[in-house]
Amino acid sequence: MKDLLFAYILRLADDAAILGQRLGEWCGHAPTLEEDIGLANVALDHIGQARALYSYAGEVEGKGRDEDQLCFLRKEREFSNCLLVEQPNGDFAETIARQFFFSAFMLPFWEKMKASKDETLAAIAAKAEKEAAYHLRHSAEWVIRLGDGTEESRERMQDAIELLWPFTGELFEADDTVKVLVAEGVAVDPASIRDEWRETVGKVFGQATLEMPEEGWAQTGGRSGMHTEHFGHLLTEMQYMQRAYPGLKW
Amino acid sequence: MKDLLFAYILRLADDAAILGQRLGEWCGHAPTLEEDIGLANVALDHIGQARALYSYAGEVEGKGRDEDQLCFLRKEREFSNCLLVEQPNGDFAETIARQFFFSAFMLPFWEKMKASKDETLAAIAAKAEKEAAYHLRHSAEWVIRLGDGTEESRERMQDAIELLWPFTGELFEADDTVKVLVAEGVAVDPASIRDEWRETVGKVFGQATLEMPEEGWAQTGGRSGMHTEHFGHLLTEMQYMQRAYPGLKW
Amino acid sequence: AERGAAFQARIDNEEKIEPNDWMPEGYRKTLVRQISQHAHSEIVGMLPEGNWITRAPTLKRKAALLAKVQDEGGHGLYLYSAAETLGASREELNEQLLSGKAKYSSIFNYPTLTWADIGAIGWLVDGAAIMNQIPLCRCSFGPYSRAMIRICKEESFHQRQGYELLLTMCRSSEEQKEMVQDALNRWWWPSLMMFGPSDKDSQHSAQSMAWKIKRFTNDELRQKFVDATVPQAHYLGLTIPDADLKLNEETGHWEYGEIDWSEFARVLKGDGPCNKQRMKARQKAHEDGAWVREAALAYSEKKKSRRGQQAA
Amino acid sequence: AERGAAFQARIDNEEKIEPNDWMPEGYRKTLVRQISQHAHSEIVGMLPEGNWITRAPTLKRKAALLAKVQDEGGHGLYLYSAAETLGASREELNEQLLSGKAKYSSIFNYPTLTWADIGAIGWLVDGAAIMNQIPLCRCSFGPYSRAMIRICKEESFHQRQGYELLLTMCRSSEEQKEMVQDALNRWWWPSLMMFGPSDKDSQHSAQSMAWKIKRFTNDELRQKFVDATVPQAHYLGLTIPDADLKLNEETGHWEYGEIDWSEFARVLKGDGPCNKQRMKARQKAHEDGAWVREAALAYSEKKKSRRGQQAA
Repeated sequence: MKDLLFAYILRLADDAAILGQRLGEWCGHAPTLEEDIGLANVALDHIGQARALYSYAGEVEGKGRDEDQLCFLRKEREFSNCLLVEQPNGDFAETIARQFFFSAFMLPFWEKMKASKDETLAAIAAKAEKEAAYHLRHSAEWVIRLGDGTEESRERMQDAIELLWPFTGELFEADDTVKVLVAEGVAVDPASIRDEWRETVGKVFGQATLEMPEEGWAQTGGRSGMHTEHFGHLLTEMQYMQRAYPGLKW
Repeated sequence: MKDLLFAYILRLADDAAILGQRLGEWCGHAPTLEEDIGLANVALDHIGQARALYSYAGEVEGKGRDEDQLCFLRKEREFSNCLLVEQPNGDFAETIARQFFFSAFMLPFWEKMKASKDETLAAIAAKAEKEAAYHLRHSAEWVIRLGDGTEESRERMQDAIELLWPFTGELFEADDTVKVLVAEGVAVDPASIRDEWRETVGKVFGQATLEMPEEGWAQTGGRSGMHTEHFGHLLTEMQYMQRAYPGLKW
Repeated sequence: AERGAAFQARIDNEEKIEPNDWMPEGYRKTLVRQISQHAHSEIVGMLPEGNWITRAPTLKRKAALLAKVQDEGGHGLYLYSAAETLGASREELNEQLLSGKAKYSSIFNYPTLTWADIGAIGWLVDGAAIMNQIPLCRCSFGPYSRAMIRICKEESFHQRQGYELLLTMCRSSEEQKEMVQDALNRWWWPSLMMFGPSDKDSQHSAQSMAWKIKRFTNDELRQKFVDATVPQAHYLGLTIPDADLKLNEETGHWEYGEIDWSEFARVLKGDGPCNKQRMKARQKAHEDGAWVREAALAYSEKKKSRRGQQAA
Repeated sequence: AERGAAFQARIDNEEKIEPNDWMPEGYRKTLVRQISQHAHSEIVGMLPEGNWITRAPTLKRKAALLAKVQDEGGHGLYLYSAAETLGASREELNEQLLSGKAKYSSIFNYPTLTWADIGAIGWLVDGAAIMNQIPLCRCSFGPYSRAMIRICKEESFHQRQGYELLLTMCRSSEEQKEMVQDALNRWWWPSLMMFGPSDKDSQHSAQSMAWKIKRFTNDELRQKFVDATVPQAHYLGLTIPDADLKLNEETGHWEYGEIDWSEFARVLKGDGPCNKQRMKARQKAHEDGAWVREAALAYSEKKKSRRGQQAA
């Protein structure tokens, strides 16, 4: 049971850390100064969530691993983030699509998580919910602006959606870890979010005059450490310092 | 004296290793299949040179460090490659300009090095000279093709030249390490190559209808480990495996 | 019909067909499709391996990997040349690849996640390729047969190199051995799929056999591969991820479990882990390189016209 | 001339000048130049620090660095707003930056080579900036003065954070302490140059002092910085890379060696280690983002016209 809880928290932590890492790459290179600030802000929220979650995961594991050991000293195949968050930034439309798909899931997710029997998770959820609401609003506004903007922006936004769509199915997967913890009242059943997610996405795409992709094959594997090739390169940057200078204080 | 020789060989090794690393990034992404093969081939030559040079440097140092320890386990500030070779690939024109400037130096360099009193360096030079001749021919042909090709290619080639020009001066620097070893008949005096280099570059630019940039401030620092910001990112990739899995055989 | 019979007689007589010889349109088409698929596979196959060039753990391995990927590019070149002798231009074939019309080996739609995957590709993927290709060295079409002889020699070097890489890892540490086992787990079944559908579902086999483009059926080749590979896995101390695998003492063959053909069909259709990524990478290389190819063309035309002027 | 005298009287009386008040053209120009240079410095200053966000060694430091860089973007925004009150639009100012016409602080043309540089920037660069900026909190132009009050508060937080980062490193290991010393060696002199040319060579000082845009001379501020910083370096156990540095027991000031003004002039002119790279990064962000800004504009115009139609 403790193992399952550890694995579950780690997934949430990895999702947050990896998305935060990706967003951090934008710094100083965004299309406007406001977005430089905005994306850094979203990145910061995710890093903050990752810290709380990794710390709690370390506590649950009980082997003395802290947030940094869990983030910087695990190997590629041990990371259990979903594939969506590790996808490259691409152009601004891809970054926005990735964020929108993810936050449209995470807002209802954290809302439900507030009722978790696990008090720490419930407390993390209460804070994360507010952040997710902002992330969703921010990204949805951009989806609409780009979708209903110029011909070029519409095409880029639609391309980004098609590119990332196959990675959205994984958000709703529930393996045994999730099922057991849902039954215990600890975890959120992702299936219970599907309708709301589709409604949010559908509504925003409607306003944005974008087309909803057809349901198709969903990419999967992140939860069991089978990532895309992009992920290993992200790790080389993220983990370099802790790998090159093991065991030091910073 | 041994220290100076060690430092000197290491510079040559770092130049070769880092340029090889950069060229390796092209693999599968070149403009033509022939260039995918061609750039891999140039990369391979440089990695081969780096291996011979690091191994010899390790011998000279006498502390039991092998080629991989020298390449994968030194820190950023310990690398003494020139700044030119660490510059990003950019577009194909930048890669070609970087190679052309470097090989136009290295061909006469290795020619002269064949007469070094250090027999190992002389032997490495004999092999490297042939490789450098090919690298120079290959890159010079592209400089001409792109310079005298389309309007777009000419502009890109000229931009690449302007961008990288400030990094060429460093090739001709001679600090005390070099001066002492030149006096000993071990090292090549880079000043003795300057005229030939300028002639080669001038001739090729002439054929390519490209303009020679004005002499100006030359960037420097690589030989004392003061790199450009690009370099640290290159290291995270290059060294990740040895950092993450220390002390293993591969 | 007479020409057709004469053609078949030559084939039956193990004569080589050369580009200028008459050949049935179906023979030509089959060969162009097969050769170009093979060429495309070499090209796309550079990507999963290329993914590790910048991260190779030692300089020796980096050099070997660069050389290998370079060889694959070379194989692509020979094969496009062989296809060109049949009237299919490289531009045309490349266009078919980039538009998604032409296929390439589905194995390259799987990602390389750890360094052990580089060894696994050499051992399993090149190993399977060789099984497919050795009979092609005796293919009835001369240029293809000659290209395959050269390619097979290099592939077999790559295969031994890949195996040696894995052996080094397995003997170095338990952690590395686990990486190798993990790679085997992920690459085993896709490698078996490389031989194509089971004989009962294979479309092109009979005619190809008659034309001696093919000399063994998919299942025969797959069995050869399994028989060769299982003992190699055991020597590494690894477990083949197939609970049904067992040696049939009578036949001497290793019997293997059911292949997941739905996965095969899905990845072939475009829904593998990396199909989109591979296509995107090739398309990007093509687009980013357009100005370079245009410049090279413009330059060579300028040069020609200058020569013309001098001659005049 | 009468208005000029009245204006100067208000300044002498320490009144704040507000955007709608009359002001001499030179006052306006000087302020626009200074405020926009300051804004540009914040924006370009995001790059050397941003260079380490993806490699921060701990999550806590990554968060702090993200927050800091975000603050800098925010400072850029306040300052552009202050400049806008003087009639200089952001587009115009940005155009001047990208074309190389407008300057930004030369310190950002030096590279961040190790993680210690992040601490050094906080400690030295923000430290020097604060010395320059605290007097600006009392600047005669209201919007600038108010922006500076807010900015100084945040900068001083960043400065303490940078110092604490270095302290942690110096106390953690000898190797890290060496990294810190190395960072100090590289950042010390460029930090001293941040205060601008020596008083005897400074062009704008006298008039700016009269207008109370400036309240201390470059050399006065530089001395304050040195006096504050040297003991901090000693507390870290570091050596200031200046053989001539010594405490004048009489004045209580730390006397420092000759600044290499030729380096200052060279970097200002464009030949610093990163000038081209910084400009290229900003230009690329601007070009890559053009379609996004166009889309946002197109959308907001569509929205307006739709609203107009509904109203009609």
